[in-house]
Amino acid sequence: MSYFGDIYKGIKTLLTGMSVTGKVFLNNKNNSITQQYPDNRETLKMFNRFRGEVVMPHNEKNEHTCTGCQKCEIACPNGSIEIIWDRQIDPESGKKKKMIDKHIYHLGMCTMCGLCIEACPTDAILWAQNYENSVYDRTKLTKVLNQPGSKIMPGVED
Amino acid sequence: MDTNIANSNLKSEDYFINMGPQHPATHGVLRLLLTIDGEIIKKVEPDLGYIHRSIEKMSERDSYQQIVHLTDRMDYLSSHINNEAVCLTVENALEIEVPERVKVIRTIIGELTRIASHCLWWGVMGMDVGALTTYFYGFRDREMINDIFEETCGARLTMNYNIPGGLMFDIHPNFVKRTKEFVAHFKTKIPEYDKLLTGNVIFQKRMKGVGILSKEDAISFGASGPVARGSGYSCDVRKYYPYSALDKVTFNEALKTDGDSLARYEVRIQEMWESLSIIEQLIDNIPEGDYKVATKAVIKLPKGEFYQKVETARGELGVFINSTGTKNPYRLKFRSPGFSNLSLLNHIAVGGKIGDLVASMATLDLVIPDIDR
Amino acid sequence: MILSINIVENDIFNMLLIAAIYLGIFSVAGLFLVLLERKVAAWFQLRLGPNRVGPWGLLQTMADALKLVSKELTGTIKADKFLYNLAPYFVIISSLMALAVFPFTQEFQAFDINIGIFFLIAISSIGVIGILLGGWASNNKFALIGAMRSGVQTISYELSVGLSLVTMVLLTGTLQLSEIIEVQKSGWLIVQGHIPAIIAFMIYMIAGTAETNRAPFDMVEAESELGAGFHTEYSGMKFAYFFLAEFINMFIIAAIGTTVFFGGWLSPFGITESIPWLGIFWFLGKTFALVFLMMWFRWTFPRLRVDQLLTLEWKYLLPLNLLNIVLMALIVWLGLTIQI
Amino acid sequence: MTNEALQNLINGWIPLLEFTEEGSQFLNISVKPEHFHQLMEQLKSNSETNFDYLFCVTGMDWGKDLGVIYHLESTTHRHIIVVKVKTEDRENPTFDTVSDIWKTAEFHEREVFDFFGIKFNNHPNMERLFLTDEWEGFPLRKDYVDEVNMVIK
Repeated sequence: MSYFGDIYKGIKTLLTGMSVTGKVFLNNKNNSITQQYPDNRETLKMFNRFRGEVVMPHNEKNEHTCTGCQKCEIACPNGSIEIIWDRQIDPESGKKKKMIDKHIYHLGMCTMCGLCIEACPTDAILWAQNYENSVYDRTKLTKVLNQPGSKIMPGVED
Repeated sequence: MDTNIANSNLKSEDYFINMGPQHPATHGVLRLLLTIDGEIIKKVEPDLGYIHRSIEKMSERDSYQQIVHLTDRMDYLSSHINNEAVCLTVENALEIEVPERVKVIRTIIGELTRIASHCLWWGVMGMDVGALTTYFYGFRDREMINDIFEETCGARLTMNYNIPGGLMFDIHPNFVKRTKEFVAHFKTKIPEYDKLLTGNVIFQKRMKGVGILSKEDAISFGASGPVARGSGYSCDVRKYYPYSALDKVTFNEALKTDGDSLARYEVRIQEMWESLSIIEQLIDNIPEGDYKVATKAVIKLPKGEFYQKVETARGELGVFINSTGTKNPYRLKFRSPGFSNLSLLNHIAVGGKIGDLVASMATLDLVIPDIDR
Repeated sequence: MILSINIVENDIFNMLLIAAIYLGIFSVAGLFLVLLERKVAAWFQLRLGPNRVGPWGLLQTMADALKLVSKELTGTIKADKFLYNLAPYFVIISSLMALAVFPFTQEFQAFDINIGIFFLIAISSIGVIGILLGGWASNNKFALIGAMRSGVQTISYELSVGLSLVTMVLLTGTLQLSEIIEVQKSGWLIVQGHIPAIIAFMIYMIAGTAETNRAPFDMVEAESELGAGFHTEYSGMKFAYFFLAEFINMFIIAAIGTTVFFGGWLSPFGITESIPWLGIFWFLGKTFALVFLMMWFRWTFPRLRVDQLLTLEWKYLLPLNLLNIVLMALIVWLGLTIQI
Repeated sequence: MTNEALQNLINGWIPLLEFTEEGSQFLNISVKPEHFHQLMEQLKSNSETNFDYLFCVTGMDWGKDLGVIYHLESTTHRHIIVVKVKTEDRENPTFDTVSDIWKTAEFHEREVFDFFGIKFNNHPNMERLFLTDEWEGFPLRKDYVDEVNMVIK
């Protein structure tokens, strides 16, 4: 008799499983979990802390807060950041001061660990919430973060 | 009938099959050299190294802050717990006491990571035995956790939220609310998992009595995590060597004694419930305070050897650091759970069918970068 | 063999014309079934399914077909070329042949033979030879295992398909499909035969799903075990034939089920009896309901293991089927059928 | 069992054992390669120690010496011990295998062989595990050089 009992129980479990998928099927309009990328580019907002790429914010006078201390370069585990700097005369104080020439960021090598941003004493670099980083040419992934002609914001010291 | 063939003069040859490194059931780049006789497995020989990045060697040149982000890439499904392991080792070596807030947050995120990992495992488990829909249901729930992570840590998978001495930044204001939402949501979903897959007669037949691992063998093979607990070997690091805030919570260690694939499966389902209960105990009681203690910019560990065990979603992860007092470890070894668990695959798969191999491999829950490191 | 074509007169040109129409309709139907499967799967799986090509993604499978046609045909060097190329045609032709005998409406039936059911059972088991050939000839170990599993599976489940249909033939007393439908004017067979008919229908659906090598009986392909099974080494149009054949076979199994159990083109309670051409909608509607049931199976259940597959057939389905025939014979003999 | 008790117990078994707890949270035992297998067998079989769980096998290159560190735990007594074995022979370092005592050692010893070139006697399958068979050198040794792929900071 357990033979027929097994068949009955077996069919019952199968129907239970079908009821689960069946419910999802009937509600398919409401509970689709996929995103319609790239159609939803306008509405797709990343969270504020999302690590897209490292950027250096500039103010309207084309000034940044990077002092060229190279702490981010040292903190980076895989050499994604290179800073080219030299000592120039600071127009305000008239003293020689370390200034960045180029803050080079290799997005292609970056693992988005966030150690550089943790290490930065002046908050000169930040995360951008940009998620479309694919390019056709690898060299485009090497970026210079400071804008041409930019200089350090007055009063920022490390 | 077998004996007849063996005694006759018929010549038979072993049939070799290369399963992987590109195979749907090996979840990555694991290569298995199978010796089969018809459908029956005679020998399984894993061939590793397709994704070996030599994290141990890289760690010897990195600073202790930098090592943490490498561990994200080992067992990427429990990246937070891996981070935590390294941070705990460094903190213990430096004798830093992290704030209570850090401990609680680490534990909550660690348990969320465990649930996320088990969700993915459950989906893939179903897919390996042929029920493709489970994959999406598992991902639906995992996605909620990933959103919580993304909001707080900034990344969904390789979070790198821990630093030696605490956390990189404080939790997001929405963290508690979202986590509670998830817990409420997920409590209705685990019964659905059971209805869809666990109770299913085909699934039961596929798993019961398949890939049997005795308790003695589990210990001898160095199994840990749900694999060992499915064989009745009580080995939860969270119970025996509690770390972070795990000594403040009460939970049961999921334990089954059958040692077959179904037991390992049920242990993981049970673990999801236990993780939910741990989160519920902690989420309302996150103490106020700092989210990190100040450490020196260049961390130098004292001379000596340091070992730290943690329980990842796959089992016992060990971090062994041999320091000579410099800013880099002299030698760093990760005892990864997947590596030991893989070594018993041959033992449990021999004598079964190809389908059994796939099913028992799924219950081992292998993550290949964890094995290859 | 009696050859009767109802629609047009019997000459070579017309036969070719009918063949062309059938081929055309069913390639499109196959493509539509592929689309339906993808949509249904998506709705089961919290997704939206194809929705980019054409309105609601209707042209998606057309695009896929174009892609497959224009793809390079690859294969292994050591394959047995003749058998390797023959195999897909075997599969697709055998499944298209089966379509000829279905009565879509009272008028619309290409080929009404008096052994219709017998013909269908015979034809539907020829396809496995193509699968065996394909798996064997492509000189691939996974393909060979898949092909061997297919042989085991089809030989076993043919019995259940056949026997469950034979159970219903006890009620109808004829093998001719048009007459089977005539009989059902006094109640669909699943109502006429009540308990044994329902059991026969359940067995038929299980065995039919297995016969088409679909999940949960997709041992032949078994993605997580064998990669792609017997068609591992096929690409382009040759793969498309296998793919299309699977869907047409699914349609055939559902169509047989409709004809034998659910009254074919007959409308429920004879509500549209006065408009005969509406029969095709009833027929297709019922068929797609059964197709949907098979899809529902596929997207819910895990796969059986190869030995459990045989256990299910030989220890459960076959004995039940034989008992069921006896039961049905008793019911017919004692006149306990339900006639409306 | 406490570390002292363990030390007192084990000390009588084998000559020339060195015990230390310095710079480690566990009791460390250094053993000569010729007594190594005997010690390990006793650690597992003795009912008072019963170290049945070998959870970590670490290959080490101390600069001059090559060696292996075994972390052992007892699942019944829940105590942990560390066994170290080392040799100065860098050309052909060889120890006895413990894969006959703990099955997990089979894989872990292959890993050690792969990265440190330490061979294990009586090992059932002493081959490279991660690297290809034709790989030259042993990458985790301190004197390993690969000018192309290794970036030294």
